[in-house]
Amino acid sequence: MQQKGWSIFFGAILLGAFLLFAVAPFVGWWLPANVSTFGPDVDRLFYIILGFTGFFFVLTGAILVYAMYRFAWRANTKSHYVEGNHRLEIAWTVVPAIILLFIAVSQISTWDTIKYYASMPNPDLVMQVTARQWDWSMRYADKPQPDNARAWAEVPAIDDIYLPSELHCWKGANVRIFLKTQDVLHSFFSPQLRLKQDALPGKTIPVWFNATDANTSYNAKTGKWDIDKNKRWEIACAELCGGGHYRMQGMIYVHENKEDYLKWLDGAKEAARSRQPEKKPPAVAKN
Amino acid sequence: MSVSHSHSTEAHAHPELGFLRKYIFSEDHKVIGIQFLFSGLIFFLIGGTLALLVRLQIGFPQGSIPFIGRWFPLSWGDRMSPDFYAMIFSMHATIMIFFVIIPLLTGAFGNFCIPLMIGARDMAFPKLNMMSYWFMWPAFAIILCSFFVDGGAAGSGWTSYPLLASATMPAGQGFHSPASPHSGLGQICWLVALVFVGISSMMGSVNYMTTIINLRAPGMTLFRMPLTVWSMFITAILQSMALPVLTVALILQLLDKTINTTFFLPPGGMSFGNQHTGPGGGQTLLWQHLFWFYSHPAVYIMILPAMGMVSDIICTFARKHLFGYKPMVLAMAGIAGLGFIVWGHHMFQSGMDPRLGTGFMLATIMIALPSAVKTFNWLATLWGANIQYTTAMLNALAFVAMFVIGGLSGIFMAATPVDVFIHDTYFIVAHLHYVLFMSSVFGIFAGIYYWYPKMFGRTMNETWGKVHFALTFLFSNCTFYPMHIIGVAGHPRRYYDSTLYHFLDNVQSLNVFMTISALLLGVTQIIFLLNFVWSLFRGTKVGANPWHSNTLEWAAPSPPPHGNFLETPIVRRGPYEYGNPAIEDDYLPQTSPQPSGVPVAAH
Amino acid sequence: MTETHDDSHDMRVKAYFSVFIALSIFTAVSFVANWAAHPERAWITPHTSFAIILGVAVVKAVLVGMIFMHLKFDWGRVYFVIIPISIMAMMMMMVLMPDIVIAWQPGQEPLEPAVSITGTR
Amino acid sequence: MTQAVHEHSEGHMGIPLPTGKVAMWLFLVTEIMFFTALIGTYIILRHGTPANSPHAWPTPHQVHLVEWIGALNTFVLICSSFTVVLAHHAAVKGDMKTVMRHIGITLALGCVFLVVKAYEYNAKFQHDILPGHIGESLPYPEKPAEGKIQLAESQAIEREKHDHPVGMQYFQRVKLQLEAIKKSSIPAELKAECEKLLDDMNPASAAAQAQAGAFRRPLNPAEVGERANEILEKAEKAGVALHLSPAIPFGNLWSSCYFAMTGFHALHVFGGLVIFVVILLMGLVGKLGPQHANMLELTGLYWHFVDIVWIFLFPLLYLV
Ligand code: HEA
Ligand code: HEA
Ligand code: CUA
Ligand SMILES: [Cu+2]
Repeated sequence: MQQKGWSIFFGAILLGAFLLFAVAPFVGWWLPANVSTFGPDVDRLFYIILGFTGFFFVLTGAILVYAMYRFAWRANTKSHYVEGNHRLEIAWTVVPAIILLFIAVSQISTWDTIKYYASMPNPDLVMQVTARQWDWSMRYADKPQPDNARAWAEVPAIDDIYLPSELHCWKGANVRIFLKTQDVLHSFFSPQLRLKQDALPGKTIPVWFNATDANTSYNAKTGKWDIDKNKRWEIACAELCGGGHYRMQGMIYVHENKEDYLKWLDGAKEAARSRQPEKKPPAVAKN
Repeated sequence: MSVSHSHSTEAHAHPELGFLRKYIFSEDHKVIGIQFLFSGLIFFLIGGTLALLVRLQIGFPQGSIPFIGRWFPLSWGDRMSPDFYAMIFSMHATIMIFFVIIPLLTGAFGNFCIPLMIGARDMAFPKLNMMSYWFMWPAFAIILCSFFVDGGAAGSGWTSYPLLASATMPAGQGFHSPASPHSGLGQICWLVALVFVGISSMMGSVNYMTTIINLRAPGMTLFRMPLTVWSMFITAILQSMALPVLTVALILQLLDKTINTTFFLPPGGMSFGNQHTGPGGGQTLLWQHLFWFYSHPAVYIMILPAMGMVSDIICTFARKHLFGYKPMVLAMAGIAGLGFIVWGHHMFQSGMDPRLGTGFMLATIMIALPSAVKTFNWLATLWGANIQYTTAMLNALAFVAMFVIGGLSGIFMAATPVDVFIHDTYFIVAHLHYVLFMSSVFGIFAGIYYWYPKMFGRTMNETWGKVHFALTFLFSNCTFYPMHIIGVAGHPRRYYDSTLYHFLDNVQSLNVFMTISALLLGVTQIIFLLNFVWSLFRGTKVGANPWHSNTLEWAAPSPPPHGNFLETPIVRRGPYEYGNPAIEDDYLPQTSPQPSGVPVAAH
Repeated sequence: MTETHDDSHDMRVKAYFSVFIALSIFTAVSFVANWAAHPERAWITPHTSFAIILGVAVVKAVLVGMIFMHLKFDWGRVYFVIIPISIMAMMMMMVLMPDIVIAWQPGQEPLEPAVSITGTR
Repeated sequence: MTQAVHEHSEGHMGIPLPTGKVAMWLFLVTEIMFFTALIGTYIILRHGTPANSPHAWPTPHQVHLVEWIGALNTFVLICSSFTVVLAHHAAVKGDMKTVMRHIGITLALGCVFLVVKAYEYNAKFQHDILPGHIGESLPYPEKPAEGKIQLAESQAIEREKHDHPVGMQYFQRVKLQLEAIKKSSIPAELKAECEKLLDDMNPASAAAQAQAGAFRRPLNPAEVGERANEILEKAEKAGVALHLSPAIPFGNLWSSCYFAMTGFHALHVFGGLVIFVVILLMGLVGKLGPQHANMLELTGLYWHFVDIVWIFLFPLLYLV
């Protein structure tokens, strides 16, 4: 009996593992909210894979535990003498092969949408984000679409607005970010936007997203833009970048519409202008 | 070309060697294997202790650990500083991978098993073999000393991505790094130590390949070799092709750090606040390519030997012929071959050309195929078996169960769009511990329990072995399984303190749970430690073949003398003749004469 | 010694010597090809010269391998080492090409590479 | 050094090659991958630099690399490969005297190779073409049109430090070098040129000139590089060697690759030479015999491999 006990032990642990995954979504240990246009695709693919792998997990686990139970040691018996079986080998090569091919092929178009430069939609809003130890320096042009955006990403213009770690955009806007780093590798990670991209020293990498939900509204009392308490969408850094890696936090502000965004932009410009003098690089004389 | 003296002339008349030659600077593959085993286990304790510190920090980010401040001035008083945290998880991973798993699998079991299992007297080049062990010592020394150099040991992850790892001040301004305090001397030590590990492994792999190619006992055709030997062979091939690339990468980074070359520094250099590197010109991404060109095959270096060993152990204790021997060998070769063209899956989000990502994804997902073949063959081997639940067998079965979990989580990450979300979250940490800890380490445990009698002539205590197994199996699942969940919730890895993030509020309770499990897991290992040491002196003595196994090593006495076999074994059949209905015993060693009435097997 | 070939020793020396001469000539050829493609002369295009030079290098390597390193005789016994490694070596270089060389670079984008180097000439 | 003598004693299985030779080939596999990684790195980095622009890869002339010296070294290695194979051949025939002679010649040729290499390295040091030393200029936006936005002269350098810190390192290096050159004895004309450059780099004197009416601003690192290159060119024509860091786009990367590749090759050559010395010593004490033909062949295999590596390094570094 002690022999068969082991199969139960294995079975219990594997069952526990299975149950944890089954329970997790219902106790809030699961994917964060999804507010990106391509996000549902990512989640769908995740569930497809979860389905297949879950199936194979249960299948292999069940066979293993059953075999452990059924074929536990009995004295004076012999095992079946088989060296193999060609048909079985072919079956369990071909069936997974088809499934795997299906999994692989189904990924391609979503990947294409998210990352290929050529398939990024025309931007409604362009910004440039420079990661550095340890914050995000967000640079906004004085209008949502600067002329020759790609060139603007390289050479700052005089009336740009810099904001540390605050990303502003509006609901439904195709946002393009030109991602750079000033020092080491960083990674722009927004769980809710299902977006992640490393910033690579020496390169400028285009990234895009389109948020489907807004979280920011104007608070007339304080005169500030407030984030909905239940919709705090953080930016995290997902590539080790030194001691401050864990606190390289940013915040995403999605305004209700373009008007709100422009209103915020005006305010930001105003604020920037009043900050200007101390911020300028060493004295500049105009004549 | 190193060199060996002939054993054929002195095979039966060994002059008594002094203690130093016999146990320290030994050229005997068994002693060298055991040396690797002991050093690997010692480093396992060090790496494991570091892991527990890592867990403590994540579970209780605001907690304090009194002794830390006393030992390591770099930490923040009683608490760990974030830099210190980076250092311990980097060194945890480095030690576990380069000083535990690889030395144990290829160094200890490779050395011990290969000559015995193919019926050779020793490795082809015993002196080279000895050197391969002693080249580990500079690495041991350097990696341990690096904890105490200025700035502390390396802290850029085990992957040591530039520029965090490689940024240096311009020529003549010392080895400080503007990027992180740990990227100065500590990083240099890391690089040098790994170069030594690499040289050691390279010597080993050339030796293994030559031995397996040319020193097989009469009758030991390639397709009569046990899977352990096959796996070691394929691993050695992987190593010999992949390691030089890592060596080059390490050397290039070393040059970047010491003489201001610019291989990984982009044009224009980089600025760190008001500190600046020298001029640049290179490509940051190049390191990742070179590193993963080695390190992806390396993860198979870290699993294939375990797979081979587990296959043999399963057959022995299932008392059953291996199901599908040739498909198993082909699957291993397939994993190895495919393993060379999938390295880009670690770089999907790295800024690599996304079109390459698609290609690497296809290759990566296909690597599940040979793994599937292996998994199903193991299961089929168990089907209809007569399983003896020894400790070794239990560990081997755990390997199978856990490898499936680890492998299946690999599919999520291989899928590029899903990886956008999953990359560098705890999902990856879960994956890598399922394949590395719960597969490779269980494979190693299985191997230790299995070959212990051959190594030392005594068995380990079975009862305590089973207690150790049960607790390890339980606690390791409790430690690592929830990592999948918090990974799905988006918990980034390498985070000193995740309580800063709103979206992670829910999962901190799981972090605490995992930390407690990990501590229990650590305590459990003490059982193993005591059992191992106790059995060295007090274990039950056993004869040559305690498990009634077929392979050649059990034909030699336990422990085998210098020169291994009293007479050269003649191999007459494959290694998996268990449960043959035509004979009385349920096993038929490879060397036994052909019993009458049994047709001679085809291979 | 396990040389199982049957040509006489003098034949071998002859073969060695011809290879030596061929190697020397080839070296000269690549040197000349480079010289002829120099912008001052431009007798041949840089591409032609590049092709010649690399072709010559490969031929030279094959000659050394085949004759000096006795691959001609040992091929049947070591090909299983050499073929995989050659594939691996070629592959490694080629796979890196698209990434480092063309990723996120002009062509798709309206601007020069992110960091360009200006004017010292 | 004796031979591995596991040659199928006791009817062992295996391929019909001496164990030593199998191991040697396997060792060469690791070496092939080693140099593949190095050469691959070079090719990739080189192609990763912007093509078809004036800022492409340095030409051999810019980095003082002389093609024919490389070709000469190629020839030297080819000769040595030839003599090694003759030595092995003689050993098979049992003619140990010839073996000694040929190994001796090989050793000498190997030394010649290293001496030539050393000469080349020395030239690099003389011209300060070393990793991290060479002027690499950064993207300088259009110079501001005179009169529009002008920096206060005395703060121009400060601004440079802020905007282009890495360029400033080159700036400082050249300054020190010029000061050293000023003190050395070179043609007056050149010296004047150097002094002028030094003066122009000095913000104080630039300011003084500006005071005097003519608008001047101190040079930025890119312009310093331009001037330094001009001076170097003149010095070359005059046959004077100046220790002055040039400005070469991607020069730092070039020299990194150059030193890494040729350095590791030279280390391998050196390793081969050590083996040859050992063989010669064995011969001198009379321990070398026909039984060592196998070892000579293995040595030869290694040496030919080193030769093949150079066969690729030479065109890649000097020609293409
Ligand atoms: C022993 C070590 C080992 C092994 C064997 C593997 C095996 C695999 N790994 Fe893993 N991997 C690591 C060690 C290992 N890995 C480590 C250490 C890292 C992290 C490095 C770091 O960043 O620090 C990593 C990271 C890693 C990544 C990068 C993630 C990221 O950073 O974003 C990816 C992505 O593709 C990946 C994929 C895979 C795949 C597809 C397999 C496959 O080989 C698995 C195949 C097995 C199976 C699939 C299970 C059995 C099959 C069946 C039961 C059949 C049926 C299944 C299906 C039809 C789906 N791994
Ligand atoms: C073979 C490899 C291996 C092994 C065995 C382990 C084993 C363990 N690992 Fe590790 N780990 C890695 C390889 C491995 N790990 C890698 C590659 C990374 C990635 C690093 C990176 O990001 O760069 C990583 C990262 C990593 C992290 C993520 C850190 C982060 O991203 O922030 C964590 C966190 O929980 C962790 C935990 C553990 C634990 C609890 C164990 C336990 O299983 C350990 C159990 C063993 C022991 C505990 C030893 C015995 C102990 C005793 C006998 C205790 C008694 C002694 C004293 C008290 C002195 N590991
Ligand atoms: Cu920035 Cu991590
Ligand atoms: Cu991988």
